[in-house]
Amino acid sequence: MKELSLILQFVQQILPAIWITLLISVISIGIGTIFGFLLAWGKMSRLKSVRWLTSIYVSVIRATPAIIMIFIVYYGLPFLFKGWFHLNIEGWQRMYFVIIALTLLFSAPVAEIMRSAYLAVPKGQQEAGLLVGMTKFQVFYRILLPQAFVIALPNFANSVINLLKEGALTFTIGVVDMVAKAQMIVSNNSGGFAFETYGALALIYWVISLAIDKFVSSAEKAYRRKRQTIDGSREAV
Amino acid sequence: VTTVKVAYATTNYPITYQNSNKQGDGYDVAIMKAVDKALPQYKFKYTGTSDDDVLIGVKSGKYAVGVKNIFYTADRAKTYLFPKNYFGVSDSGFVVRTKDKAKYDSLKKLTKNHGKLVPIAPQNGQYAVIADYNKKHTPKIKLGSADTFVVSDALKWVNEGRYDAFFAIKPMFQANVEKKNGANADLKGKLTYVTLGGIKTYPLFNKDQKKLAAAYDQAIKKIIASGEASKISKKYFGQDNFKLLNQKFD
Amino acid sequence: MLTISHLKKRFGQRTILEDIDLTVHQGDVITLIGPSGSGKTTFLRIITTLEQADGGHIQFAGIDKDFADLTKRDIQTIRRNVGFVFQNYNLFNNKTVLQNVTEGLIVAQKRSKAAAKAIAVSALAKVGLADFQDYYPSQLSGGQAQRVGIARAIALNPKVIFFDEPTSALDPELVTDVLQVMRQLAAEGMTMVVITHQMSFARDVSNQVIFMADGHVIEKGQPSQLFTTPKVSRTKQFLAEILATV
Amino acid sequence: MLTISHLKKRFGQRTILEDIDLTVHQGDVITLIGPSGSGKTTFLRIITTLEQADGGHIQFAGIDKDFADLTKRDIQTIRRNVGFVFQNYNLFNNKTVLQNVTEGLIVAQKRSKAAAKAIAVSALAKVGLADFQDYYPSQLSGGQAQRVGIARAIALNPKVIFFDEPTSALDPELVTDVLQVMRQLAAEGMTMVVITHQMSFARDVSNQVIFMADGHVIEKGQPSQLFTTPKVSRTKQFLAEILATV
Amino acid sequence: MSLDTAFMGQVFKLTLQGVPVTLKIVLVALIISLPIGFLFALIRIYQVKVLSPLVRLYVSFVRGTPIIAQILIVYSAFPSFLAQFIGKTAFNIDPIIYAYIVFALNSVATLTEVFRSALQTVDKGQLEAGLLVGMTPAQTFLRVILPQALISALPNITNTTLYLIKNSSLAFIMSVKDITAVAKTQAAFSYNFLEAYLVVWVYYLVIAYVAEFLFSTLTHYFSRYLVAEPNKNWFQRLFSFRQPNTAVTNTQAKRAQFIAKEVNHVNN
Ligand SMILES: Nc1ncnc2c1ncn2[C@@H]1O[C@H](COP(=O)(O)OP(=O)(O)OP(=O)(O)O)[C@@H](O)[C@H]1O
Ligand SMILES: Nc1ncnc2c1ncn2[C@@H]1O[C@H](COP(=O)(O)OP(=O)(O)OP(=O)(O)O)[C@@H](O)[C@H]1O
Ligand SMILES: [Mg+2]
Ligand SMILES: [Mg+2]
Repeated sequence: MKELSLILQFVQQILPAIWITLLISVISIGIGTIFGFLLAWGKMSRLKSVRWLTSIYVSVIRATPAIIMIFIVYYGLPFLFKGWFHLNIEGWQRMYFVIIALTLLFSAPVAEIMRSAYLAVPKGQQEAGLLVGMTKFQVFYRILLPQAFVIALPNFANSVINLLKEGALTFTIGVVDMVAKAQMIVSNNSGGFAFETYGALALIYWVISLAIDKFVSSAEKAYRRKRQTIDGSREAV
Repeated sequence: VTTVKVAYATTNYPITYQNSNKQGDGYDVAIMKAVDKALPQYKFKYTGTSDDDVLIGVKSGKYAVGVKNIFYTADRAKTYLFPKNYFGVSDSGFVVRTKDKAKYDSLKKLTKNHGKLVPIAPQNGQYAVIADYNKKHTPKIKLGSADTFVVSDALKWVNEGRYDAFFAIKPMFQANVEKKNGANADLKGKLTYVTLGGIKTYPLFNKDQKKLAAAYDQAIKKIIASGEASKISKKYFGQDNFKLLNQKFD
Repeated sequence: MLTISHLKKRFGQRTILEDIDLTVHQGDVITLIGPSGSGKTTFLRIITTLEQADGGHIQFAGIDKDFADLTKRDIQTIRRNVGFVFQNYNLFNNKTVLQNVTEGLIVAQKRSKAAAKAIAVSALAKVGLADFQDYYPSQLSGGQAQRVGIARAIALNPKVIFFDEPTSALDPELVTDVLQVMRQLAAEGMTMVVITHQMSFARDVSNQVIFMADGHVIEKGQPSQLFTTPKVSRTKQFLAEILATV
Repeated sequence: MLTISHLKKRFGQRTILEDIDLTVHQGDVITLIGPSGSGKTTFLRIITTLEQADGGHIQFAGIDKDFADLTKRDIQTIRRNVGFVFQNYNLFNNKTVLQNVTEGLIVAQKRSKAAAKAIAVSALAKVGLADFQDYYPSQLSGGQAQRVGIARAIALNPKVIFFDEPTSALDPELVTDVLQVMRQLAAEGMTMVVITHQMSFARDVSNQVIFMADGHVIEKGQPSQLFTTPKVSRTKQFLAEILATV
Repeated sequence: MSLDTAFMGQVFKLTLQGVPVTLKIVLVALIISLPIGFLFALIRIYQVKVLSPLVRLYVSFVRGTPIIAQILIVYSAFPSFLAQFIGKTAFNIDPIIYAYIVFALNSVATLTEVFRSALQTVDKGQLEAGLLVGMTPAQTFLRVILPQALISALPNITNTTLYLIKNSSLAFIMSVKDITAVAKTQAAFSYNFLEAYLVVWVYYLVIAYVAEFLFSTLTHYFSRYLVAEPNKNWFQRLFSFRQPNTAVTNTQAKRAQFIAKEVNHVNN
């Protein structure tokens, strides 16, 4: 009982940091998705050099631990900017660096997820689109993308949940998201109540991931309703 | 006035941490603030961050100074600029079972009685202390390492006998075990803290900050001599750690 | 209206089409027959720019060029002037029946939504599916799906519609409906090029039958002539085989 | 040898099969015809345990029970005594032609590899594919794939083989080969139950034709009788429709 | 800022001893979690009573909570709990065992989802054909379904493995000395963390590349029936970058065609 009230108390303390977690995640996911999309495109390019470059990029990024990525971005990027653009970005808020690092990390697995989903859409869909006179882009945007989206969804959710949990990266350069907040609470209690604090953290994350699960499964269900037969309407046919 | 970036680790309560106003706080930070006051030509700006970032940031020059309960080692002095003068003392000791206190109340006895020491995070100062002891003494202490972990677990482990001694600092023990609402108040009486001695702590300067370090050296001398440092120590540690320096560390 | 000459196509080392010619006049209904693998599908796919030719000339919709010289703009022009009905329908899975038909009208032909809908509704009515506007492709039977495919093609009002075995994926019972729609289209004067194995359709509806084998046009002629008195023995043999399996 | 009685099947609210009986004797070749959706496939799937019945009785391979009472063991027994040739082949995609045939022999019938191979080779020879042992299904034409499906079934030496529209996914040219193999099997005395739309096969090969519609057996009889003088008007209508689409 | 290259060289050598530990954690976790993940996926797909909701709960919990919280349960709390029954021997268990458990638990959750989606790409007809040549369902799954599901599962298994490789550094919390642990310990004396991390990065890049290579080889092996493309030898494959696999697209299109047909079939 005492533990439970402690956990609730910690939930209250951690919860305000959820905005940082969400802000960082939403922006990284947004940009990372676009970026991953371009990468997937590059990996299927007709140009060997483009394929080669994107493949290397994806391989390297996928193998890079979060903590190394954040250091590369946080220390390497200002260096590059100074050298190339004579721009001092050292004064940027640390949040920007976190977002850049997470975006890069997110883009690589997502590129693979999108590529495989795209390949799973039957080719005839594109041909049919072209022959009603749509341009390639129109076909892609209006016909292929919505279908690939649903195929990619479960794996995409996997990556999103992983990203949400990359708090270690965020905290490494001192941006206080929920994970960092939890660590600081533990520290400020001289290391005490760790179980309860991390329990509270786990609880919050669990709720978030349940929400994501819910979204995914209802999106899948909605799509299945389109793709497969509705029992009622079968009679009508 | 030159602005100086000071990095502090946010998870080293009560030495460096972030208080409820989201401001840097703790013994090391308070001392640096006193130093700042004594140096009108400088203005310190504090940045709270992780242990890793304090170290890498100071090395790269992103931060001029870093504080996080840092002990001196010769290897570190190659990479960083240690000032001549220390700015604090850490009350380091073992948490042991009260009934086994006699068996493990010093480094020597721990080795003699084959006591098991809770693994220490290598980035913590204590790790180097033991490693240093092992260099100079035989038999050696079995030194296990593990990433920063949770104190209250370590206390439980010692109580259960999973380990015999936990190398820690006194305020931690007080907050968790001796305080009324402490996380491990149930272990009060079962566990005891024995002070091994005081270890000097330093701020860490970037190699290029010789001038700043020199100015610091001047200021800190006065702060310690005037007793201000002792006062700060009492505030954060509940005792004057500087007195421990008279005691031999073993 | 559409003239293809000296068309050539290779896949890797293999020559799939060798020097094929085709002339289609306004109102023609031409059927392409021939054994599996003879290159019929490839032929239609090249004309409709889904596949690239390795040689040959096209004259269509104001274009008069070698295939090799077609610009992006030409390709777009061709695509906007043809209709295609696929063997396996290829309806847009994520769109309703109505959306399948309006999609090209709105997106490619830039019609207003209301205008597109009006055209689509009348095209769907023509194929007997006025009541199925809000169904998704997966909820349709094969025959219905194929009729939507046809509605989608005719709604665009193309100069010519190509059909690639429009009934071969259908159960025999459903074939009738689709053929019925095609007959009606022909009667209305739509220009059509049809790959089919339904000899009855070729015989009754088309004004020219082309028999292909191994990448060559072996024989062409009016159905009455070609079916009853084929000149080439290869044609004779093929027709005998087809009729034997009924 | 196989007797089914009072078979009933519902999907949700809809009754798909209502009180169906079937008797198969050793050496029978029975064809099932009927419009799409009449329940033919479901019928075969229930007999072969791929689908559960909602009522009825089966007598086969020493089993004499209501469907509801079949144990796991019974189900395994039935499966080991039937062969099934699927409309869309369902060859094991990840196995070669030879492995497709030996798989059941080795894994289910516990034969030695050598024995299994010998049986498989002779089965493949029978369907004219002796030279294709090391091909993967994706490298076969439809007709070849279906003949592998047949070889897989006959290699197991089942009491009866069921065919579900074995030729309807094939191009007309390829149909001949498969029908040829089936004719030969029939001639050798294999017991077969065949769903088909190839009236010629039903007419020439089978000794009984069953016409199903809406989950009922409407009419059954010898082909000579049923095709020429059907008693029920529903049958007449169906046959007329089928013949019209040739 | 200059890098201490001498230190890097030294750490590089010392860190080598962490490589087998990292590999052990990754391999053991995979070996345990692959079959269990497969089994769990089947339970979900066939909606096995009681078990299916349990698996679902398990997946959402493990996938949704930070690993550190799981470590806290498995490593900190569990042995103490165990000690109440078997005494102090509970504390002598090699901590790497706990690492195996934590990472296996985690991978099971992800792989359940991976297999679940992959299994759904295999045509149901394959199962039916297997049953009707007399194989049991288990035999059919193992010999026919799994090899086919692996083709679409492997890219995602690769993703999972790469996460696993990277996350295995958390084992240091449990005092297991993997690559990261050794490097960090070295850095602790001189505070050369940046150099240490760079060395660690190189190791991870190499390990990840080997993993990617192995998995892509497996993918090629399992998809050999899809394409009649000339076989590349291992050397050619090592240095080639995967091309857009149009062959797969074609078969998938074909399969979709079949499925579409089947769906329509049912509809009629
Ligand atoms: N993308 C491709 N790559 C390589 N070869 C191909 C490709 N597409 C078709 N072919 C080959 O080209 C030949 C002609 O194929 P096509 O599909 O045009 O024949 P078809 O006359 O339409 O046959 P069917 O009646 O079976 O549809 C075949 O031998 C086929 O194997
Ligand atoms: N799994 C299922 N769930 C619901 N309804 C089904 C299912 N399978 C088949 N049906 C329905 O059962 C009826 C009979 O289907 P079945 O496939 O047995 O017909 P059929 O005679 O084989 O038709 P066809 O000639 O098209 O193959 C159809 O109306 C179909 O919609
Ligand atoms: Mg074709
Ligand atoms: Mg059927």
